[in-house]
Amino acid sequence: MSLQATMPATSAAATADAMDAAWLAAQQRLRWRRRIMPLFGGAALLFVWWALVAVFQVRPFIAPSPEVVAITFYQKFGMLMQNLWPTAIEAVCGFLLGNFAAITLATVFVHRKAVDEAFFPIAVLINSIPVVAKAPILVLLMGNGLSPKIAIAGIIVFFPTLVNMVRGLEAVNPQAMELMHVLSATKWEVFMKLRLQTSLPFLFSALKIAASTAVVGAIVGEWIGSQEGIGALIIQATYNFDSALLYATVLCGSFFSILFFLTIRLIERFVVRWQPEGAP
Amino acid sequence: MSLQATMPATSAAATADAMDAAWLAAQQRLRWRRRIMPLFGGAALLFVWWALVAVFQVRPFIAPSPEVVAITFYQKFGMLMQNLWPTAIEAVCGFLLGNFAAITLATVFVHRKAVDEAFFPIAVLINSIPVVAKAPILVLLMGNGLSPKIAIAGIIVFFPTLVNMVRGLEAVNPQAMELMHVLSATKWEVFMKLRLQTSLPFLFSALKIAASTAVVGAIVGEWIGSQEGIGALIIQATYNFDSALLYATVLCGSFFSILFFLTIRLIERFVVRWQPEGAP
Amino acid sequence: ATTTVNMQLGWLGGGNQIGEAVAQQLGYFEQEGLDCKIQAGGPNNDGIAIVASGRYELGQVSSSPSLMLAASQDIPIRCFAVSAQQHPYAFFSLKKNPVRTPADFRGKKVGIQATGAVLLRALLAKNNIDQKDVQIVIIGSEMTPLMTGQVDVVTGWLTNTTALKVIGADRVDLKLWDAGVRLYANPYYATTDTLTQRKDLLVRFLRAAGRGWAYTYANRDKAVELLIKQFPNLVAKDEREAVDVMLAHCFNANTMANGYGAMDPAIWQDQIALYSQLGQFAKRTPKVDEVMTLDILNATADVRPRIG
Amino acid sequence: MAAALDMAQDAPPGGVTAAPLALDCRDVTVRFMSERRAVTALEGVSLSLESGSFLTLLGPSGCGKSTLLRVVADIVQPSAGSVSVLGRTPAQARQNRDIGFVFQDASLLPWRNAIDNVRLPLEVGGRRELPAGAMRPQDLLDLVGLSGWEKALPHELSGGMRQRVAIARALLGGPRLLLMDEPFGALDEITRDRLNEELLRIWAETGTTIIFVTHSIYEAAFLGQKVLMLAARPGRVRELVAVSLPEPRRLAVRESPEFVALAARLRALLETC
Amino acid sequence: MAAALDMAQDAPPGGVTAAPLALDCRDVTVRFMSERRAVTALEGVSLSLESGSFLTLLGPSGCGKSTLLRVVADIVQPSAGSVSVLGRTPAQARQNRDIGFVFQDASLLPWRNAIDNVRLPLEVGGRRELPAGAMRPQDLLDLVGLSGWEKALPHELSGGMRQRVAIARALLGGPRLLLMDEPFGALDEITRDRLNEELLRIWAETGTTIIFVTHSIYEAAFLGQKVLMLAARPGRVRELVAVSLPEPRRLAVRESPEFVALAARLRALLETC
Ligand SMILES: Nc1ncnc2c1ncn2[C@@H]1O[C@H](COP(=O)(O)OP(=O)(O)OP(=O)(O)O)[C@@H](O)[C@H]1O
Ligand SMILES: Nc1ncnc2c1ncn2[C@@H]1O[C@H](COP(=O)(O)OP(=O)(O)OP(=O)(O)O)[C@@H](O)[C@H]1O
Ligand SMILES: Cc1ncc(C[n+]2csc(CCO)c2C)c(N)n1
Ligand SMILES: [Mg+2]
Ligand SMILES: [Mg+2]
Repeated sequence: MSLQATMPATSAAATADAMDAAWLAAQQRLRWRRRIMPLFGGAALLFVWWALVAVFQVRPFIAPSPEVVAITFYQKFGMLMQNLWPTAIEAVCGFLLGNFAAITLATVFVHRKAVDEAFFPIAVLINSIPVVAKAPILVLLMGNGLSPKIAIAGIIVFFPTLVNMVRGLEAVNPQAMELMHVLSATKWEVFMKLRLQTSLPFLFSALKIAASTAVVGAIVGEWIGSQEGIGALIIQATYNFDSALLYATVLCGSFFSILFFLTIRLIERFVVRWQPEGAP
Repeated sequence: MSLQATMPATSAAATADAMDAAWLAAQQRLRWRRRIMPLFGGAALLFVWWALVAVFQVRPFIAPSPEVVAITFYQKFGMLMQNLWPTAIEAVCGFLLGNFAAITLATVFVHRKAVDEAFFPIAVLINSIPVVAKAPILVLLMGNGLSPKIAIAGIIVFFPTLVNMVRGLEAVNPQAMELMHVLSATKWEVFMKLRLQTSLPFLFSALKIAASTAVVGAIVGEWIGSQEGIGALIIQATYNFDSALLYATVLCGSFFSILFFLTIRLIERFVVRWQPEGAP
Repeated sequence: ATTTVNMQLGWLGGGNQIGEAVAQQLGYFEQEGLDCKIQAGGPNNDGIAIVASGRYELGQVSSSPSLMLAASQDIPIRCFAVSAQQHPYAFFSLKKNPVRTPADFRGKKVGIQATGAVLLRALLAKNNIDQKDVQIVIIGSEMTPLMTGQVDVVTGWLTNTTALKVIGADRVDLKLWDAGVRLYANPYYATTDTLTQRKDLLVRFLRAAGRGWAYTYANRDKAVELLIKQFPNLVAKDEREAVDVMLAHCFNANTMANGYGAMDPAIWQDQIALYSQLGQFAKRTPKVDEVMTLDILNATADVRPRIG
Repeated sequence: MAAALDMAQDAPPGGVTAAPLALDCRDVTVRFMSERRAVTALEGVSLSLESGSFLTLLGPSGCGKSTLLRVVADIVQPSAGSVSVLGRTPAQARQNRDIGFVFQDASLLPWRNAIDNVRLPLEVGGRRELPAGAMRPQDLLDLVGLSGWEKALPHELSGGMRQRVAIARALLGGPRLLLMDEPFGALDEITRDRLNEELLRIWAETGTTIIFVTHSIYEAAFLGQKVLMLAARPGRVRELVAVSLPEPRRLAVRESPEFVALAARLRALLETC
Repeated sequence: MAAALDMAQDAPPGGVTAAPLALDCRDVTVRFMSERRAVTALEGVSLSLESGSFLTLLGPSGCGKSTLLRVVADIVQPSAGSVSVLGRTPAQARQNRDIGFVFQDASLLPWRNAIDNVRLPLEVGGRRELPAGAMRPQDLLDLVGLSGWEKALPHELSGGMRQRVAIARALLGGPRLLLMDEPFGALDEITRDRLNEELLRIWAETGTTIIFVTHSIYEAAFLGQKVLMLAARPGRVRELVAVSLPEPRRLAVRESPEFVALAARLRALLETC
């Protein structure tokens, strides 16, 4: 709600300066709260986790206590990083390829409506097949190296970006389109000068989602055959009931995907400096 | 582009009726094209698949030809349906529970900003953990049977709905909020009369995505231990190298998730009859 | 110049491949003009299709039934050697409610993986136990349901020492093999094309692998060290325990007589008959020589280590 | 400090008025803070307004017209000064449903049809019954000329029709003070003229006090009994102009020399704000 | 059928004109079809306009004002009738950059700063060089009074400033026909008045022909040398009203009796459309 409560109408002697100071202090408090609350929430979660494990005497193979996970994280930090590396490469490459493909296809869709109409339902169908069911076919086609994992990360990323990018490329202001027509702009010029920038806020909203899903894709890709990487470590830890290592590994992957997300958001802040008109 | 080309300016004798008839015929053609193109695209895909298998003599354990899959689908229709049943139940229940939880939490988030600030980052963190890594923990907690699969479908569905629902509940027109304030409406009344309806278009856009992901969740849930269901059948067919059955099973799951999606869209058409102002 | 030979696994590489890892590290493969690359599989990829499609030269799966099922679907691969003479697959129960003999299964709740259920049914059939007397629960590959009391029996590999520590000292084992169901573990296979046209490659591979396993048998601490070097994610202490169990399954009287990797067509025939009887072959029952070949074993008969 | 203005000239000097003033602001100051920047939206605004009158607020963009209206409606709290609405605090007046508010965009709920939108005030803020003699939603729709459109959804109505619904909604329950914030700003001139005439008719029929914000000189002059001109940065009272056009007014009055002169005077005044 | 109107009264009778007409429409009809419903937006509109004149288009909402402008700019194809712009087809005129267009919302590209928005026409439709004597983007920004705002992004400008940028953009390359579709419709009255005066100054300085759509009677009367009144359903010419106010005009002209009379006449006319 946009009610801007400032100060109650106390005495007319309250100077503007005093009001402003009070307001600034309140703002400062809010800003701090916004920074501290997530930490507080995290701490609460950790405490509940710890308390559950301690009170119910949960045995370590069911759920390790947070301190055990932290110790494991510290002790196996080198190994975790060594396994994060390939996963990160797969995720980032898959992210780049999948999004590039989606952006390209969206461009085609926007310019050739018939292609859109013919292939969009197929894209929906293929998207509704679980990745892990598609994965073995990719291994057949690409062998066992990084490529099938990159492909899986790319595929998982592809569809949401396609949908958003088509929406974004079509979200151009109709009057701007007429302006371009009056200026006798070619389709290519309309694309480069108008559609592309219009789509950016839509695109970034997809990219921010894609950042985490690409990591999930890379991990799932590793399950179909990899000796190293977060995914391989998860399988191994699961199979060996090394729950402390399992939790530490999973957290390591999560931290990376959050970092990836934040990076994309930072890039967005640099690239999209104007105020979009009714973007997502 | 909104250029409305009607007819070239030929002779002034062209009556309005003739123009309209031509236009109507063109519209009719467009409508038909929109209906037929997906079939055409599907046919093209089938043909490419068939041709690849035939020309390169792809052996059936790598990829079966479409007609073999079709025959299998027909012959094993009873078995497929029998296995679709539990998966469908899990998916629908998970869909209902996950979305219900997400909507409830979104309601809390909107009314208690501090809770939002504390727990939203945690929700992001948990969401970035791949389902398949969370699945074994759920089985531990819930044992076998339908419940862990429902839980997985619910969890996979939960996060996107939460995000969209929070956005939707906050997308209220600020002037409508001021109106409610002038009318001395309580928070509950604002929620029931204003926020809920405002959020519906956002909610449905999440529900339509959730429809397919719930099915994927149920299938993944079945992988970690189930006798029947699409997921179990996928494992069985994979283990037995029965690629025709595998493809038929995967397609069966896909068809169901598309059907689920279409159902939600139909419900949306009935529920959201007004014109949203700048919804997704 | 060395030839790369890719060995596709059905699971992650680890202690099951300690012989190959040692052979690679000590240069045994190199001495055969080979560079052995171990390609991992995983939960959704047993690798057979990859080898059958010709991408990789040979493969190894966890258990022999995979190869029989593949053969029944006309996938042109043959087993040419087996690493473990006895399958280390076993049923684990707790002392307070033990399963020591097949008869003890009556009235028990058994947690087993979807693809392993057939093995339990085979066991019950072999021992004339009515299936109705046993409750089968499909679970993932984990042992916690035993610990939480959800089931009375779980399954797993005796070699998986890390996981077995969870059960603790109260563990009671019943090996599948000892209950009358005789399967091989870690069988090597290749396509019929490779077997005929690149027989020499497989011969050299098996020769080097055999030397690796022989070295492992004799120098277990050092072998585990080399294994960790190749697979740094593994835990040395657990692998050191596991290697003893593994070697006990890889070397017995049969290898003493016929050398590492030896296998018996009669045992294969038993397995095929058992699976056929249980209706596992949807398409057709394969013949023994559609599942395995002794060619490579015969060609390496005199160089494979005879330990037991 | 702006001059204190008193419109309630007829009130007896002892301060004992028969009916309370519709509005009495004393030295109202409103400051907004946003991202380390402070804005003084209103400074020392004093104003009193007798019941049943029609006041228009005119001023350059950002001079605090909306803010003043929102202070009266208890949407914004003044940083200093006091406001009394019908002898009560704004919050009491709001809770007592003495205030009706019409926004620039009609702010109809898009999922409710016309009559349900008019009915909204009965459904929130504690379910209220209409007083015995009060106009019912249907009567109000008739009043604003929308008989027959009861079941239409907002997106099926034109902009002018939507504003009529908003006015009907604001009139429900017979508010004693109607606040209108550029209600016709988004409409084309012809529709706007028509609604202006109609608003005067409604005002005459209902007898409510109306405060009407606009940035059209013609609208301000045509509608108001008085025009309050605000100056910007900070928002303060510039002048209160009395309008001496005959009542009831028809659109044709705009062509009268008095009207043209008034518009010219307001324009000149506005240029100094 | 509407009456054919001829504004080029000075042309010699033989049809051999020194300069071609800025615009010559003959019997233009435009029909739109949407979802099985046909709309006749314009029917038999004939109109000719001599170079250098200023025509305002007035009429009720939906009478086809925008459609007529869009036909001239080659955005919409007429269903029947012929249009010639400066002696050419609209498409040729468009490709020759004879036409400038200003939309109701400024339609600036939000990611380009002011001067880059003005520069846009040089970057599309085949990279064009400005003719030797033509005004450069900076000159045009100076012309519309935006010196110093070159680097500002659209969201940092006020609505009025955005429209100035749009006008500068439309003037780039010196178009011989400037089409403006309610360019000041979304602005508040004071800003609008200021821009109206400024537009007349720019018109005088550049000598372009201008067709200006509005639904404000005051704006139409103040700006135009002639006011073309369209009637709705179907859109057709109602009347062409000559404006005999003195030039150059200042805002004060609005208080003159001639202006008031003209406005009254237009209002009366409009009520019959
Ligand atoms: N909620 C708010 N937060 C911060 N500043 C505000 C807020 N509301 C208004 N302002 C500022 O207060 C000043 C007055 O705003 P207000 O909306 O009252 O002006 P106005 O006269 O209604 O203008 P307009 O004619 O454009 O509607 C402006 O400078 C505005 O930026
Ligand atoms: N692209 C289009 N498709 C279908 N109908 C259209 C289209 N553009 C305009 N119309 C219809 O043509 C008629 C004239 O529209 P136009 O926009 O030219 O009117 P206008 O005089 O500019 O109205 P306004 O004053 O509201 O801008 C209207 O009935 C409108 O609904
Ligand atoms: C049903 C089933 N469960 C587990 C595995 C995985 N697996 C088989 S052998 C092996 C090595 C153990 O030391 C592992 C992990 C499988 N393939 N099939
Ligand atoms: Mg305002
Ligand atoms: Mg228009």
